[in-house]
Amino acid sequence: MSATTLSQRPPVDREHALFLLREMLRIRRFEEKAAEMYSLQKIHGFLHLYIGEEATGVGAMQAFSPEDAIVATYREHGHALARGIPARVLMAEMFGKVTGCSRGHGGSMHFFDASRRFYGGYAIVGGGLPIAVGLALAEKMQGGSRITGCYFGDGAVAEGEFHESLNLAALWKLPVVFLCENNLYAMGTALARHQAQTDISRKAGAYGLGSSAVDGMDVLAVEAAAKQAAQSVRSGNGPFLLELKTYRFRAHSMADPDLYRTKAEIEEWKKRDPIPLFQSRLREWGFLADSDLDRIEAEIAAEIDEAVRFAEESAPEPIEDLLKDVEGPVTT
Amino acid sequence: MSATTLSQRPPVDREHALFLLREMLRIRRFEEKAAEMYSLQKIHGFLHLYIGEEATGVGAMQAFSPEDAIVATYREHGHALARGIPARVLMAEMFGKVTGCSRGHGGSMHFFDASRRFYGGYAIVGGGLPIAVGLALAEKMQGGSRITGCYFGDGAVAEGEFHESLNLAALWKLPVVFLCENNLYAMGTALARHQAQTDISRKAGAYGLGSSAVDGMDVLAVEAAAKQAAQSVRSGNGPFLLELKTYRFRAHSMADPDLYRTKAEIEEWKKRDPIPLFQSRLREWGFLADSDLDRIEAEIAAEIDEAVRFAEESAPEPIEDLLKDVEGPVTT
Amino acid sequence: MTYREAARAAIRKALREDPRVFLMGEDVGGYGGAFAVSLGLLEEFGPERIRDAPLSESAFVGAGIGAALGGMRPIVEIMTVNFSMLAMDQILNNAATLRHMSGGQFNVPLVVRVATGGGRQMAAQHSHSLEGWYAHIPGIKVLTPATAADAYGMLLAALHEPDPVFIFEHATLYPLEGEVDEAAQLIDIVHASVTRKGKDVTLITYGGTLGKTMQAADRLAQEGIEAEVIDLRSLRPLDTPTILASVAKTHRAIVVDEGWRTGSFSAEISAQIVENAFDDLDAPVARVCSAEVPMPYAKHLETAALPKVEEIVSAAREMISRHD
Amino acid sequence: MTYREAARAAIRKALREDPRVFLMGEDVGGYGGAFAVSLGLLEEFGPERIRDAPLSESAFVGAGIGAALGGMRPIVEIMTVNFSMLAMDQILNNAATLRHMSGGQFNVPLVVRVATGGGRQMAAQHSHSLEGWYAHIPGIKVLTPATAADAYGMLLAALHEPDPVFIFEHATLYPLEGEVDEAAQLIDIVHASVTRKGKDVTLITYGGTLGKTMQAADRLAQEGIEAEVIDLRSLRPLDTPTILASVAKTHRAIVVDEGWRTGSFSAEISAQIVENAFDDLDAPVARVCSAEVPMPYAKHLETAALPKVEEIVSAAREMISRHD
Ligand SMILES: Cc1ncc(C[n+]2csc(CCOP(=O)(O)OP(=O)(O)O)c2C)c(N)n1
Ligand SMILES: Cc1ncc(C[n+]2csc(CCOP(=O)(O)OP(=O)(O)O)c2C)c(N)n1
Ligand SMILES: [Mg+2]
Ligand SMILES: [Mg+2]
Repeated sequence: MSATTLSQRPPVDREHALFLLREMLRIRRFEEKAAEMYSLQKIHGFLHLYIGEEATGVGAMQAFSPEDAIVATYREHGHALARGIPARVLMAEMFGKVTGCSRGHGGSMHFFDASRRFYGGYAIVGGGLPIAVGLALAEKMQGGSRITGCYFGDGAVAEGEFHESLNLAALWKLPVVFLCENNLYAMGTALARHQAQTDISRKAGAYGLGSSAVDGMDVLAVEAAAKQAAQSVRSGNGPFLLELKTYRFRAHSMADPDLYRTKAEIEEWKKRDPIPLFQSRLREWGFLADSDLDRIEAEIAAEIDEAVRFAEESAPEPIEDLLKDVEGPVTT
Repeated sequence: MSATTLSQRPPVDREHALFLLREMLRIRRFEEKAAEMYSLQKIHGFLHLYIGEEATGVGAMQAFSPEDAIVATYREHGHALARGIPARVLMAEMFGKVTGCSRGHGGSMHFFDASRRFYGGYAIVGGGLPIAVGLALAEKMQGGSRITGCYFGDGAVAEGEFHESLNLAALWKLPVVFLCENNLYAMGTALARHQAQTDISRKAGAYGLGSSAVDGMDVLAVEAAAKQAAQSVRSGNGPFLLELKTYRFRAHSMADPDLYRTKAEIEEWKKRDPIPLFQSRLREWGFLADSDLDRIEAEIAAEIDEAVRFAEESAPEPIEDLLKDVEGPVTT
Repeated sequence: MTYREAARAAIRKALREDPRVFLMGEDVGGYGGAFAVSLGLLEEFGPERIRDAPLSESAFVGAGIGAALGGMRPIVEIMTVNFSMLAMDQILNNAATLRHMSGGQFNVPLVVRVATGGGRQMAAQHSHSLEGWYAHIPGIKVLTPATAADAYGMLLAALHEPDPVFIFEHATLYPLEGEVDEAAQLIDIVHASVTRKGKDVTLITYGGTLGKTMQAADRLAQEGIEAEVIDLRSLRPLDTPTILASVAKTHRAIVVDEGWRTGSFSAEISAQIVENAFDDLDAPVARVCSAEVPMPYAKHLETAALPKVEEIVSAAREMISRHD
Repeated sequence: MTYREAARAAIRKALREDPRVFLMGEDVGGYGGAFAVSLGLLEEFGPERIRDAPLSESAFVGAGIGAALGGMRPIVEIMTVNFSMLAMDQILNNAATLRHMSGGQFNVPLVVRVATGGGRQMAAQHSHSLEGWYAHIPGIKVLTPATAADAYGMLLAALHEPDPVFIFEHATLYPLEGEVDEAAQLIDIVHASVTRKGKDVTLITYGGTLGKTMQAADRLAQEGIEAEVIDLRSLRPLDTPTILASVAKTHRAIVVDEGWRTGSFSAEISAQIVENAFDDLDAPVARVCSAEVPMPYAKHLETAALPKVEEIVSAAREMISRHD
């Protein structure tokens, strides 16, 4: 263990730091397994990996209590895990099983969990923002104090719904934290090729709302920025736009040949992989020994193996139930 | 005639000044007549009067040459007249006659004139902006130097299409002047009740494009600002957002009981009626005598009387032609 | 009271009785509603519950979905169906899918009111009749009140549904008078009603064309043809049994629908009759619909484009004579 | 070549031959197209003509309309029909109306390519089949190439049309091989084609379900039932005469359509057959469509929701036995 000087005093306690590390690692390992399961054709359809972006999901989620509401995108494995949805029901969902978090109806893009106020998994880019605004509106009208966190990508910023939603939320001072995970690409389109003005947090000015940007590879910085944003929202200042600057190491989806960027660019960013980055800081602070890491990895491996087993062994929904969840019973 | 000191030297020559006045008066008288014809049930459907906003339409139109393209809204009588479309074909259009500028298919909201590159009259709020972007794109791809002027209201600023269109135009550096006629209301909804941040020209910052705002009751100021905006666009700097601050004296449409604002507010604004305002400056500069005004008014009255007569006497389109203009001949 | 007043009375009653209910849309407040449906409600309930929205159809319809998820009972007003295209993504991809997509965990008790239809010289961008598109979407209900009583009753009933309900109010109906029982229990919203009994031919319609169809039935009666008129009331779910029972009796059916003919909902009704009552039919099902043209402004052209009483009458006449 | 290569070859040919043509849409450039249709075109034609657009469906479809007005011949790619809801206002209210609304002064020579359909476990927001909605809109054409030859030929022909043409490419077709004559003249886009001759029953379909329908016809042939298969190719205009000619021969018709049953375009086809060939029919027109459910992800549920070969076969069997 290296000595910790005053100026280097860790900004977190060890327990929380290890928790954050574990959460990021859980996501990483979960997704590596998901990719494997996709190759084995256990998982189908679209699979969008979050690898490289774990710090934004995990860091920002710390700003929300279990009572708050979360809205996410099709790239939401990380958000769902960080929200506390068990890996097994997520894996089962991707296996198309009835034990999945959406009974196998949604797959990778549509995770839902009512008990954790995880409102999904939206696969139309920008489509989740109005939903988040509405959740916050309901909360405000009911006089509650819960807030809504809404994750979306840089690509969504170009959509009209981004604009309409931010204006609406700001106009009505609704308790939403807009969390833009700017990974510099919307599918194959680089930020500068889809945004005339590439500084996303600056767009908040058009709606007169508070905003900031943070290094999305630094989980502690993300956590701090998100907590500040959430604090501002909880204080009744209206919504806040937080830009999380990150990068995805994998292709857009398993179907993407990743032709639009250079290997060198990816390698450069991998040097800032949020997990090793955080690990080395933890080691510096004396928070992490090899044995800790081994233990954490082993626990995660067990969790994920169990998730796969659970998914594998679960039953599919009976075909007779195909139409069961389309509508509730007519009241009148 | 009062003496003109150096500091008061008129910024325009008399001929052009009288032209501007005449244009504004033509619009005013045309619309007063249209309102009358509506009461007489010669005109039906929606009729949105522009009265009070003549300086923005006339002033801004001076920045465009006949080769440029114009896109407008359902409140486009002023733009159409300022563009040079004869009053008679506009009146005939509202009378639903085949001699109308759209053969009676469009009515008040859908004036078109291909020969004057007047691309319409769009009645879905915000719907004209992407069209303007596309016209500018075509021009740029063809290597031409013509620009596009796109009028819309403050209400349109809330729509997603405003955001998407400005981003697209800025991203591709397209030659469009976005002309926002901010009359402080979207139907009955005051600006501050539909915009979280009410400074419209500032919204350009989100797209990194040039913008300015101008007193839309001052026709010369509007003309100057529009020419500057157009100049910037012609120089290849990409699009420009010009906010024209104005006010409508009449209700939103003939169907509007105008309950959402006070009489006092309207009266206050009427003190800044762009026509008397400009007239008194013209008189100050010695550009306008009573006899000039009488002559102009008489000429306009004759023009409009003739327009009504023309509309009245024109034939309706034969019913057999109902389906004629739905599609062109199939090529293959 | 008028259809307009009936819709207003229902909204008022809902607002009074259920604190979760609120009305949201463009100009529902200060302006009093584009069709004056909500006139006076702002004064009674204030701007939180009579909530003027910016011109942002996608955002405020989506916010309605979110608010419904969050425990409210929003009534969203989309000023006209023409503008609802801007919210179509939220409607089709979110409102209609959330229950199923979430494996039944969530539901969206949202009511959306939409003015619809032509006939007022509003031209090509303000005259659509697209209820049939909505009726294609699983997961939502599509109601088309044709009377003041239904304008009143359907709204209240819709607020008790667990899933999204779209109520299409034909704009020409607002001034029409009708009986409304404000003390009645919640009404049935899933069954069609037989508005006129007859034995010779079944005229099937809904919403804005019920009046024309009733007029046609009157005219036919003068000629000795007894038409049965069915007001569908709900397009989704569709009350096929009521249609089939009538056709079993009359052996002839004409569907009147203001949508453009090709691909309008009239086709679905025709197809269902044929599928279920082929042997009952003495003549092919006929349709009276709008001409396939963006609605022209000029009155004579608009009239030519819309379904006409005379067309219904002659379709019935022809059908009967075919049998002779 | 594959259907994908055929679409690409047509785009390339158009780009080479007509300087007014350009391709615009999300990820058509650097990514090569979500379905790899435009792979390699950026390198050949550069970013001006292979124009990546931001996620702004309404703006770039509208810009396509404007560019067409301005003298270009844009090919706009909407990545999938699911996202086209965001552009529906521009399509319905501008693209389709401008010619008529302007009294014939303007026209919009725009081609829009849209991937459509389910079957790839893409779940509730990525599996729609909404061609039928488009086919309801006067002022546009709706083409549904089911073969590589049509993927190639229809695009080139569409670029010669004076009005908007929507080309729906079913995403499951892209890898399929087919003959393409790259030297051929412009093909006919308004007529249906009889893909298999038969005398016992007419199977009518288009796009993504042509393959299933042909398989069903094969199976039926083994049972001694000779099915005639019609590939509609164009939904708007609809080639009703070809349908009627076949029904006059077979006296039976089944429509196969991947849309949700209620309100799908299959209903229109059924209605037109009944209106025009009632006396030819030995049995009611039948429909094989998708179940009325937001598309589930799980394979077995998705398969259950989509039209199946077995359903077509048994619908035909039943229909024939009815006659016996
Ligand atoms: C409205 C819409 N258009 C297009 C798509 C196809 N698509 C899926 S993800 C994506 C890129 C989104 O980029 P971004 O918002 O930055 O999120 P990221 O994938 O980078 O996390 C696109 C174009 C879609 N799902 N929705
Ligand atoms: C998309 C859409 N939503 C609603 C309407 C109904 N509507 C017509 S004009 C208008 C207000 C527009 O205000 P603004 O853009 O400021 O223009 P102004 O009328 O003041 O000139 C509204 C809500 C519409 N035409 N289009
Ligand atoms: Mg991104
Ligand atoms: Mg305004």
